[in-house]
Amino acid sequence: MNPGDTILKIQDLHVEFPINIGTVRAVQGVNLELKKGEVMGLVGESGCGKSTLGFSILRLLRPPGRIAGGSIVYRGQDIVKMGRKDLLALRGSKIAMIFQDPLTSLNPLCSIGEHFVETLTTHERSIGRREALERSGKMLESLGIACDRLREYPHQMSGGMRQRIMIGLALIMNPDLLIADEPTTALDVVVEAQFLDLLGDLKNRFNLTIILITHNLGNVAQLADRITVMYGGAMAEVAPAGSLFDRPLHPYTRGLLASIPNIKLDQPKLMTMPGSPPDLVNPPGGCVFHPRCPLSIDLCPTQRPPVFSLDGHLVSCWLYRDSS
Amino acid sequence: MTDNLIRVDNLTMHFPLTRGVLANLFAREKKFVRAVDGVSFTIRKGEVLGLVGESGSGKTTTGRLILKLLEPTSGEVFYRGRAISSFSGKEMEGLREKMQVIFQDPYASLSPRMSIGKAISHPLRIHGLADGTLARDMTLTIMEKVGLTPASFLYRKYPHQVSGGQRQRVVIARALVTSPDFVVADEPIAMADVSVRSMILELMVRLKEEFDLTYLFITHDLATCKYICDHIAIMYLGRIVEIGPLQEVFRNPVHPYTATLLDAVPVPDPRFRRTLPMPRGEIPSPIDPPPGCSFHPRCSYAVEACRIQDPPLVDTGGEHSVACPVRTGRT
Amino acid sequence: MNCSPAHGLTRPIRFFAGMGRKYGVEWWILCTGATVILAIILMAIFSPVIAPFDPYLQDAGPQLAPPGAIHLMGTDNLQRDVWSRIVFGSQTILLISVLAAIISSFFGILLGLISGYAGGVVDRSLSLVMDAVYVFPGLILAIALAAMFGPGVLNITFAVAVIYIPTYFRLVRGQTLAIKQELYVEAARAIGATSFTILSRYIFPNVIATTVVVFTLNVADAIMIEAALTYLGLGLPPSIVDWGMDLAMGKKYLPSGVWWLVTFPGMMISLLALGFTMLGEGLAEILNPRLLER
Amino acid sequence: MRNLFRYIISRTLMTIPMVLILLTVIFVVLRLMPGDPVSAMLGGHAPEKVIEQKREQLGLNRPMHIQYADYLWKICHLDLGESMVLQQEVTETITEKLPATIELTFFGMLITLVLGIFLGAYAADKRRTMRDSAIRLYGIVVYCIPVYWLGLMLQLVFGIWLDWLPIAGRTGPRIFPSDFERTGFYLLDTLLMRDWSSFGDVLIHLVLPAFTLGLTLSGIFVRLTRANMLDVLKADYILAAESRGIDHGKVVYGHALKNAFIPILTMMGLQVALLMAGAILTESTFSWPGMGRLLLERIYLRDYPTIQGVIIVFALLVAFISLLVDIIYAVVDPRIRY
Repeated sequence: MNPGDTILKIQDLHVEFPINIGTVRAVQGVNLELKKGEVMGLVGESGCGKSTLGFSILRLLRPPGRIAGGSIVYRGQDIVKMGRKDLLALRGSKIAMIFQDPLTSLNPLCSIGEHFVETLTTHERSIGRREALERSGKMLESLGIACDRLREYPHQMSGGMRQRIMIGLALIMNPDLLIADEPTTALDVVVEAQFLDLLGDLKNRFNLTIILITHNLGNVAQLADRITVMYGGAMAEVAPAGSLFDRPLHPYTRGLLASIPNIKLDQPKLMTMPGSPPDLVNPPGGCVFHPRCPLSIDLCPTQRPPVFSLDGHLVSCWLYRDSS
Repeated sequence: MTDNLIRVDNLTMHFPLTRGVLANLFAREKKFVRAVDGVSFTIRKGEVLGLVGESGSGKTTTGRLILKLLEPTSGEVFYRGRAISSFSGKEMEGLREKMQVIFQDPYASLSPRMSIGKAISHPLRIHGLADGTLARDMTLTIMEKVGLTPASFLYRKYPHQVSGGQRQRVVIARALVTSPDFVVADEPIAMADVSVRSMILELMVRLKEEFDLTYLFITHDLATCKYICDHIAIMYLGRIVEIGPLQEVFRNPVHPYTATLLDAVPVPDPRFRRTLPMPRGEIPSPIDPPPGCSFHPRCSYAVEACRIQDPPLVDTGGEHSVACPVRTGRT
Repeated sequence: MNCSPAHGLTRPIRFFAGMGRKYGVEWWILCTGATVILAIILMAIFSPVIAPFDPYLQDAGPQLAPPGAIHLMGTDNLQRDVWSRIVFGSQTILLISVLAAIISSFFGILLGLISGYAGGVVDRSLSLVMDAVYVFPGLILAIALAAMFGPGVLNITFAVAVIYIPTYFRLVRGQTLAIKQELYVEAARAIGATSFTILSRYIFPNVIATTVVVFTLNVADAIMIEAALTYLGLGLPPSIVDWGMDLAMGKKYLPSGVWWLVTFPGMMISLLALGFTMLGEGLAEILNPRLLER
Repeated sequence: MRNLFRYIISRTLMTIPMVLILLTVIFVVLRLMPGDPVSAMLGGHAPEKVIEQKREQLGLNRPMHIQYADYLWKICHLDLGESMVLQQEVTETITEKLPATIELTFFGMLITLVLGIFLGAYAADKRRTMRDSAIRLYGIVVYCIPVYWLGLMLQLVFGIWLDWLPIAGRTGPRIFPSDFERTGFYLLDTLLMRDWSSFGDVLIHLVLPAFTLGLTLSGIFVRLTRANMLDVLKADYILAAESRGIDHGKVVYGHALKNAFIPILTMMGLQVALLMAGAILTESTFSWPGMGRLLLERIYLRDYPTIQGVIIVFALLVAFISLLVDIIYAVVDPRIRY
């Protein structure tokens, strides 16, 4: 597969969580296309469905969550319809994932080595324990961790080191897609910067395609090639990184960008966005953002906006109905 | 120096390391967590000092020491020139009226079984400032001021029935209801959602003017400081490594750690992608901090002397002080 | 009132259905438990009305008659009506188990709050003693106490109450310690609240919710312990009607195939304990503060 | 390994104050509580002189602190005194009865653990389904069935109506334990002697009591395991393991159960009390010649030294088991060791 080919295509994905008082519509009709070798930033506030989207790619939704419709096609195979065996073979070996909190993502009762051995032997039946440990040791050393730490347990490691172990576990099978769910939220600023540097470096070394899920626009600006902004379970805007920050089209993206502090620029004052994120059990009709939108028109409360394509941006907003 | 509202002098907090009874019996020497290690600064009336550091730097402990929620191992806090330790019980009660706090997690800082109105008016009742309908009216007024509207509707609600942003407003209202003049804000926006953060920040700036407040603004996020702080102090392993006017420190960071921290802040703009590599490693444990300058194992400027000598905080002019003999040319 | 009767009826129905939707299965568990308890409480209150015979009457019918039309649950070796004894027996067990739970919760909560909040030497020594008693089999302690005190309603109540004090103590102490660390208690100190205010306005209301759950589960436990003691022949004089004693009596006739003497008293003990357990299980879920966030 | 060793030593030392407190509680309950053991022992209407004589004989008229010191001193020497009713050393009586109780509780616990942990883990994995609800209901109902009543009902059904299993004792009338008795654990003894007919007889006598005890206690373990498994299944490392392609069954019954086992183990230490209470009641129901039955018999006979001895042995057992649990805990959890 050449760089630039589509590796993952998500079409009209719907994810629901039925709970006692109703159904949480966590993801409502998201379309996404991922090209080989790119870093896609998936940003939004908590509860916007970005993590749910990430988890549904590997069908890791916690019950009672379920994929209610749509398809996720990875290299020609629809993951939504995939059998259990194929799915297990896919997880960790073709598509890998790292999580928000590296401390809780490692089993406290297993040594680091056991984590690696288990992963390796799951996907390669023929591999022996010694060979598995050898390969794990090499992986750790390439991440800047001494290989004798394989014998240690998660609680003996620092936060940054645990996150590097998580990434080592994710990359040990040489996957081509990495989903990173808020990988730096639990880390301090300096360690966060170290980790983002490492991720950029590994992307080149392992020829990775990355989905970087985060609420921190600063993180995606540092690493992403393209950025998807999500709001209330729906996709608001997709654009190349530079162009999104330069010329955001969706009113939500604009509001978001104007409300976050930027240390390098001289903004005299931050913008504020009125209201609070929508209730996804009873989402507002039409465009989910319309109750908070300063530019809302009469069409917004009634009809859900389709995706308009404009200067390389995909934007889901009625304001652009005539421009595309 | 009568315009100094708060002065902190050589404040130190060493927590004894708690272990099982038996472990303590066997241990040869007692170990301490050096959370705060000789911190000094002043905050003038009407000023905002930003206390910046990573987790484990001792910034939160410093805030608690100033509020006397913790008893310091040594050192002293002065309020309007008077040592807090010399306050009598009665005077301390009066001081609690004047010094307030806003914690990071608004959900955790409100009792789940106390209504919002009760929570906000509680300080009034505790200090005997108001009671009955007067307390209620004062509470409703402050609720309107912090944007908790409609106030009479929200008065009876419980913390879990309102949104995260509103909860932080409740905490702010409770802190301001006794008309204090000094507020410690401990990461007040860290838990909030991106779109709510700027709202809370703006509210805090507005209230500062309206109530003539002085803040100690504790944060790990340098970018936020820009919008609210006049001075900032950078903490590393329980010590202040650099302190000065915000613009001065931002434009001319002298201490290598400050420079690292400034560079590490992720900028929401791809035009400012970071190019310099970050120093390796993480903050060491505050139980056995490195000798000398605690940053030396990670510092690219470190010389032999850094391993031995505790670097003092030296004034480099313009109220800007730095604890790095190498970079200030005093080795 | 100008509400129509129909309106008055639909409101509770809507309330029940609404709670059912909100809390799911837990709500129905709670309702079942409450219904069972209510039924047995009514049985205890209206015993003289419900019971067809005097529970002590020795020639109510033939000896060891199986259940039939006149004697719903048969008769025992002394020709007494089993159903009537079941009805009157509910008074004894309810009185003893609820009273015991009230006594032990009072002392347990008080000591737990003091110990958890005060800390230091008081806390450490009190915890050591309470922990030791907690891990020691309560039944053995109750047997020893009941044997020492001799038979009597108050004696057995006290014997049962003593063994549950550590349960409340541990719970309340643990909760107090946890809540003491909560940010809202620190916030209360920052606004100048005194220790007493913190204990009464901030800690106690948050502790009591969990205690309610434990109380109902504890009553269920006390029911089984009370019946166990009387089953073993300890605690109550034979002049009192009691399910546990009836069970012990029935045990003697079991080898000859007399099943009704053991089945019915045992079933009632289980049912009553089940009622309180279900109530507790339901409450645990519904009072769970994690659910408040929704 | 050195850390583990150090932990075990220090934990063993921690048992001493616990045993001391337990012994003190027993002393207080038996000697300081209202009610005079001697007059209780003699039936309440013995002449003053006889009571006084008895008190002297038991050393009950000495000052309390001397009695207390004497009490502890004797326990240290494993001297539990002499029975008042039968001319026998209490220690001897107890050594005779203890294996029966241990045999019963061991198999009861085994049944409980297998049933409770498996059903609990399964229910947690299938949470919010009908199967989960059924298992939860089982847990609640079984918890509320008093062990003695379950014993009686099982006797009725399997012993009397179906006549499949014996309902009383450890052996049948034609078996003489003295033929094979060595350790007192009959199942082990018959196995060692390869006395298969006796082995079968001992086994069928064990079935009903062990199941009675095991079933009633399984309820609490179902609930415990389910609750802890639910917590563990929420943990990120479960999701992380699944994200690496590890089979769901292996994740649930390997990773999750191993972690859930730690709090279950702690609770198990605390549930020892329940186990022993259950054993006493089961022994009484099934005429099982163990410690519980001994205790009750001697209470009716008011054999004061034996009652005290039995309670002391139960206290020591409790302390020993909680020590054992904590040591297993340290072996399983690396976080304790360091």
